[in-house]
Amino acid sequence: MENMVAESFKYMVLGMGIVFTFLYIMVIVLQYQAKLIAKYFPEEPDQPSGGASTGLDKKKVAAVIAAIQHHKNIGK
Amino acid sequence: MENMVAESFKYMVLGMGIVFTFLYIMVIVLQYQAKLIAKYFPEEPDQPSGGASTGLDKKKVAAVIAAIQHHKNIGK
Amino acid sequence: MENMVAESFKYMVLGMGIVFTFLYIMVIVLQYQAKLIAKYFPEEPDQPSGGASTGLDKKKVAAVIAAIQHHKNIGK
Amino acid sequence: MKKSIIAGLLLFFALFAGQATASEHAAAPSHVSATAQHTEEAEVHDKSIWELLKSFYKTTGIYAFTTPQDGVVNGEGEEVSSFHQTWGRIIMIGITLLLFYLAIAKGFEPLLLIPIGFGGLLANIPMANMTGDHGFLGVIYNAGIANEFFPLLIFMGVGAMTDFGPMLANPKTALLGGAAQFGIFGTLVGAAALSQFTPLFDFSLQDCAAISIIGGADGPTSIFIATKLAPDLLGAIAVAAYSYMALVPVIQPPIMKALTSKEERMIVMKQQRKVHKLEKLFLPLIVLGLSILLLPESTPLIGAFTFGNFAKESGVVDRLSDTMQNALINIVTILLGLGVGSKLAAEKFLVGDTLGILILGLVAFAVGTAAGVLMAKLMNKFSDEPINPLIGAAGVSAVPMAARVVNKVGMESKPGNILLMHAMGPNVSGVIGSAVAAGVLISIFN
Amino acid sequence: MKKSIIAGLLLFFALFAGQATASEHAAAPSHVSATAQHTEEAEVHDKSIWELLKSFYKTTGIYAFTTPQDGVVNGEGEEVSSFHQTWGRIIMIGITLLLFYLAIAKGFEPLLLIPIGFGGLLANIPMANMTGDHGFLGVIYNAGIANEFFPLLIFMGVGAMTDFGPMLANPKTALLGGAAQFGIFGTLVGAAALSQFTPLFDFSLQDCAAISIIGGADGPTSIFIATKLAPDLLGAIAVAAYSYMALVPVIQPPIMKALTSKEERMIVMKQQRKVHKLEKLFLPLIVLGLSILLLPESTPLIGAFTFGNFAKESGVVDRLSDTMQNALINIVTILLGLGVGSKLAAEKFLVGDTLGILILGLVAFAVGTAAGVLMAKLMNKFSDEPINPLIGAAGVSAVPMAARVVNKVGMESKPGNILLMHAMGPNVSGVIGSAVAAGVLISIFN
Amino acid sequence: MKKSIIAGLLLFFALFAGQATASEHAAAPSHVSATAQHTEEAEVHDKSIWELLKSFYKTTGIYAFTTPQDGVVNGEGEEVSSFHQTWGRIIMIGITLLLFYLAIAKGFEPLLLIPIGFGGLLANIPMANMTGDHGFLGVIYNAGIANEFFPLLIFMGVGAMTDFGPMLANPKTALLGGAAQFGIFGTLVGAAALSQFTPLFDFSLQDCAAISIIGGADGPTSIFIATKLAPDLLGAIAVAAYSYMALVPVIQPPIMKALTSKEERMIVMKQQRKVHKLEKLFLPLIVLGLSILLLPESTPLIGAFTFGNFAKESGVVDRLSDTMQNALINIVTILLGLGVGSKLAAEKFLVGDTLGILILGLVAFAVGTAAGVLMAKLMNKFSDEPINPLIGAAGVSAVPMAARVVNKVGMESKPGNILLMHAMGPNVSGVIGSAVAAGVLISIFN
Ligand code: NA
Ligand code: NA
Ligand code: NA
Repeated sequence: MENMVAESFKYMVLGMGIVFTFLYIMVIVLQYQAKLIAKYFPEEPDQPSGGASTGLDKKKVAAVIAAIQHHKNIGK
Repeated sequence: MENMVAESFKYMVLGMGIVFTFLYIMVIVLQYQAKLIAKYFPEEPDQPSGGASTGLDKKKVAAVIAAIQHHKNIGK
Repeated sequence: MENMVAESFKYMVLGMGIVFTFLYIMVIVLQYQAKLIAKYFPEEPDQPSGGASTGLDKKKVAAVIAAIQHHKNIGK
Repeated sequence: MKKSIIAGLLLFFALFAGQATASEHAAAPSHVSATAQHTEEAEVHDKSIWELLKSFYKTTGIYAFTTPQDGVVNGEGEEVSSFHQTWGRIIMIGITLLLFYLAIAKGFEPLLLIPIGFGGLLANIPMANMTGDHGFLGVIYNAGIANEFFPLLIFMGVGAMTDFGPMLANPKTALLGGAAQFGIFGTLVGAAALSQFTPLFDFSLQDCAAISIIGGADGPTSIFIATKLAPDLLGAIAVAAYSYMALVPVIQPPIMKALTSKEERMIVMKQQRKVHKLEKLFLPLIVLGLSILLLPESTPLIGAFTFGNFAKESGVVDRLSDTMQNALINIVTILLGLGVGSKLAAEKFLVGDTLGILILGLVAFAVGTAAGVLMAKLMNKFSDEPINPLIGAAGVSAVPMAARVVNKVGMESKPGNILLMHAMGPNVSGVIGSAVAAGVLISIFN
Repeated sequence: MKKSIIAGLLLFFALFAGQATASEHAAAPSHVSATAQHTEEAEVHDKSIWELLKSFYKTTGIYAFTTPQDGVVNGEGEEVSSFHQTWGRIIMIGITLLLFYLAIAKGFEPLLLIPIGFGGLLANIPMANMTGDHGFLGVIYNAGIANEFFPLLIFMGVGAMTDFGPMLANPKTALLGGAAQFGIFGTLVGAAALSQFTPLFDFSLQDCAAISIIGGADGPTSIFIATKLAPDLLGAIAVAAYSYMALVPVIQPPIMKALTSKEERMIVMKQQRKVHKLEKLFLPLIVLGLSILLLPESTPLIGAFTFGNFAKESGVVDRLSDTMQNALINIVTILLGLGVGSKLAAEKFLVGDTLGILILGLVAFAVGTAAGVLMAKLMNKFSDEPINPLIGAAGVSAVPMAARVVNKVGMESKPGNILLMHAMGPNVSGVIGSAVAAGVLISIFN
Repeated sequence: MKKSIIAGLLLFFALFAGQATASEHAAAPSHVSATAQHTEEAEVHDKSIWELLKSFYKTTGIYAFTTPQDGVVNGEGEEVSSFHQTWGRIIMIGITLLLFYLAIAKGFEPLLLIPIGFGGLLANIPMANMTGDHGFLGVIYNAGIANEFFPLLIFMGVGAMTDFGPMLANPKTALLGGAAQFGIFGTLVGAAALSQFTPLFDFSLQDCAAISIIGGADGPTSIFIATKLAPDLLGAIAVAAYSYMALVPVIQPPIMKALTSKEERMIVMKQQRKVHKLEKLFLPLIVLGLSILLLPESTPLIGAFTFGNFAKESGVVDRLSDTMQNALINIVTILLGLGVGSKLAAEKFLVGDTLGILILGLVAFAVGTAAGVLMAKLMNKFSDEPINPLIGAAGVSAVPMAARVVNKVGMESKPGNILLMHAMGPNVSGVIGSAVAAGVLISIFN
């Protein structure tokens, strides 16, 4: 019981150390990766965000456009 | 065995009594609630029915309309 | 151990025999069924293929057309 | 063409048969003989391909249907009689085909009758043992039906699909959903009397209770109660409940017309008031609160139902409410149907009790309809506002079919008299009513 | 109208009461007396319908709330005190209603607070025993929470919904998602100290760890860790975690403003570069690879999360990714919420520890926010490119609420300074950060 | 910038390291040392932060990959060799990355190879023990694969997606789906022979059967049979089955061209007749009926498949059929893939048998293709209507890839000769054919 604070303190040091080490290595790797990819795959840059559901939206839009075309053809 | 009918009869009385008591109290509470709500929240009356899936329909219609707009803009 | 090949060979004969028997009877039944149905239910012939998701598509198209109509009416 | 194929097949068989006969040690493709073979491993016998075919024949369904064996057990380890192995299974397969016909050609509650029917078809396949603990249907049954979980999930989805607006617009019509529960309790007494005093039936009181819940005209409630009180009767009760719910347009109109005059059927009801969305929001909490105070035993059913309804009416968790109404309820419906169908195995279904259940269920349904109509007539006598007695018939629940039938019968007497929304009040209160009745039965018998 | 209904009901009761009194052997509609009745089968007593009503009264919730009994046990067989049977349950029901109010009227994380709240409501119903092994909530808890499965499925769905683009555009802001985890570890020390040196709390080190994870501002991670390290505290930890995540717009702004000058809050950040889709594709594999190399104990959480993200970014399994983001996560959210709610039973929640958890959780949240802001200030000092310190607050995760709050506070100081995308970097890295922190805690305590 | 961050991190560590050294009693963050610490509670030792780091190092994956330990066991309690702890896991992780590459860049059956690959990645993480009974993958495996439930649900969904129209339009092409099953049975003989007479393989007859089913080119059937007959080979069999199904455009064309002349490949087939919807409705019942009569052991697979197809063709349960084809099959695909992936753990996959399985699977696939083509040539000789022998290759199933390949190869010989619909007949009958073959194997070996 008497060592709870000391123990928890060590865990804090250890924990924050690991979290930072993890993220820091990740940052280094990601920066390096970005350079490599920019060098070897210069084409097809993507928008920085919002790529989540565009696949679906594109499909929907395509379906709608097709339907509209269909509708127009019927209408003629 | 001989008392099955008697027992079931009691259960019937009890059961119908509870069902009616339940629904009767519910009716009283609902009528009272309606008055209270009409008094303190007079705004936003809702249609008595059909509210089930309008959210979805609205979204769909909105998507379709947006797609149509998009299509028209492309068409220009 | 020594009889594995012999056993497996028998299983092969048996297996291919059953598979063919199964499919052959199926073919006979299906051909007979086709004749019966053509005789007693001559109406409503269906397309030979692609019936998988037309229900959905029809619904979608209907929804879209409805939405377009709605949109047009609003637009007026 | 055909002849040449047959010739080819025969050639194929003959070819291999010759070779196979030459091989020294042949295998027998069945459990039993496979075991036997291991013990006789030392022996060398010359089994031709024809013997192989003969031993294969013993593993076919044709053999099983025509040659009943002693000691055949079902998924629960109970012995299956000769009749149930042969004609019993054939009759049951015929019954499931009939269910398909009714579901597809007649539109009888197909969402449940097709999975239940198919489950029943699978349950009657000899040797496949699909209702066993490791079988397709057995896994489903143990995962969600034995513990009464699936019916609650269905009820949650039904709650999320139910609009209590019409009931809130005219709360006192909710009492009609109570009167119709006389179908349950009246039948309970009748079934007990017939079991006690006649040789027709021989049900225990608990069985009677499970059967009479069919009068509640509510599928998940019936399955929930049957699983709890009389699991062996589950198949017949579920089939009866859904069949009679599907038969509402056939069963109810004659009763409704017999108990009302043409003048009564022509009564026009006042247009419904608008309902505030807060009333809808509080309703599930009020219903649950009442069931907590009066009948905690009913809260599994009412809790699941009101959770679905509350999620819908809260308006802030639409994605959950949509999932309850679609993906979740559909998945559970498929599984529930297959699992319930496992109780259509011949040895469970083709017993004397089943006929009794079908008869009593029909009586329960009819009595509930009549009680609803009579109560509506009574209420009309004492009410300031006119009440068309037909709407009482919707109190059995069977949402929304019963309300549609009321509307149709009303229109027959007076074209243009739209009773649909007025009937939806008793209709949805009937769901609450039968859940309360189920709570009473659980509190008594469980 | 009303009077006539009351008259009718009384008539109905009186009618049957008379007849019932005449019957010889009456039944008692409750478990206890049903047993008694069997033993006294021989006796003949004249029980009137009023006695039947009286014995029914003992099965009502009203009776249970007002008349605590000895020996009442909960779903886990632990005895429930008189207080917890009566006022305890009533208070808890009040708390669940408060959660509904917050979810609906205030928009507090309704997707989880409504299922959790409803689960809590059901868990506090007397006699229904829904948290037992065969109860509605107990079945759910055992199926997916006791084995920590549901939080992982949620995390998988969250992974499929997360776009790491903003973090990839400016990777070094990911460090802010690390600093904010000081909320976890700082609170761990604080909680240990207060438990050791003051009579305020009396938590074990393991409890402290489970509580401090609230500072990670990540719901599924909190539930995962609580289930593993301190299942009895699960209810309070889950409620605290989601409540504080919902309270981000209230808790964070004062801390953010107190720690930054107006000039700092006005800093405009450079527009983000475009991110190649291959960077997004490799990211989940890099994150998982690092966690395999450094901290295998974190891989259940990070594995599920990166699986979802990888499925999304692969672009070839859209139907699976869509299902993870919709049907699957919705179904699991409903079940997880109900199951977690089962830990809101009065005897679990209304204990001294809960207040401590709520206080420590709040502290953890605030400390995490502060640590993030301070780290951002430090980075801004040493960085070549300007970093607005506000974005540090988004490091706690609470995606995307915290990033939105950053944006709002930034706009207050300098209208038009859109920080949203800049804050999303720390925000999503905060999810990784707290999963890593969780891995450390598991590796220490499990 | 970078330097300053490194400086900051060092400062942070140094700061705490100093303070931590001062504290009296240090903790060891690992299971083993945590236990040790309890027993030595009395001792007071001065462990610096560096020692803490050192003991943390022993919990990292780096340590586990480089320092194999004795007595490490997998989820099933079997000891894992040094090789499988180190290079084995690394090789397997490389293989899963290869699967991702094939799935994403080459489009190889991504819907299953991505979940299977990710499951395999997770299964090879040291210390996380995800394949254990309480691990993420272990929970999934036990819930739905060990009991063979998930493959049946997939098969149900596949049934709901299958259109038998092309087969009904020209039923006799269904025989081609039978001929292709020679891939299964021929390989069974070959594998038995090689196991018996050569030192290359050493499979039992049961293993041979489980492996040869790869020739059926049907994923769920392969998983179902492998789980039943040889669960230890499940990982390799599933990977082989899906990989070869994905490789159809590579494996089949050379075989097809080698066995046919250009004239044969140019044969134009008669346009298909229209199929009545009742034919489609009855088809699943006919197929199930035949399998009940001839081979009840095949009815779990064929029952699930025909249930899905019947639900679709009934036209009255579209919401169930849509759910089978979408939400349900997607959810089960995710879980099935992860669960099967758990068998890609190094100690299960990197064994001599795997290479044998991959080789035999490829042979089975090729033999099935050849048998289908040869049978089609034979049928063309005897048939009144011309049959293009290429369509025989589609008899292996691998729906609809094999039919597309047939179409492509046909177009190469004669542009405009569209064989797609003609090939769909053998293609879907190949699914039935391999399910029947599976039933035979179950009836023999189970
Ligand atoms: Na009812
Ligand atoms: Na976090
Ligand atoms: Na096949």
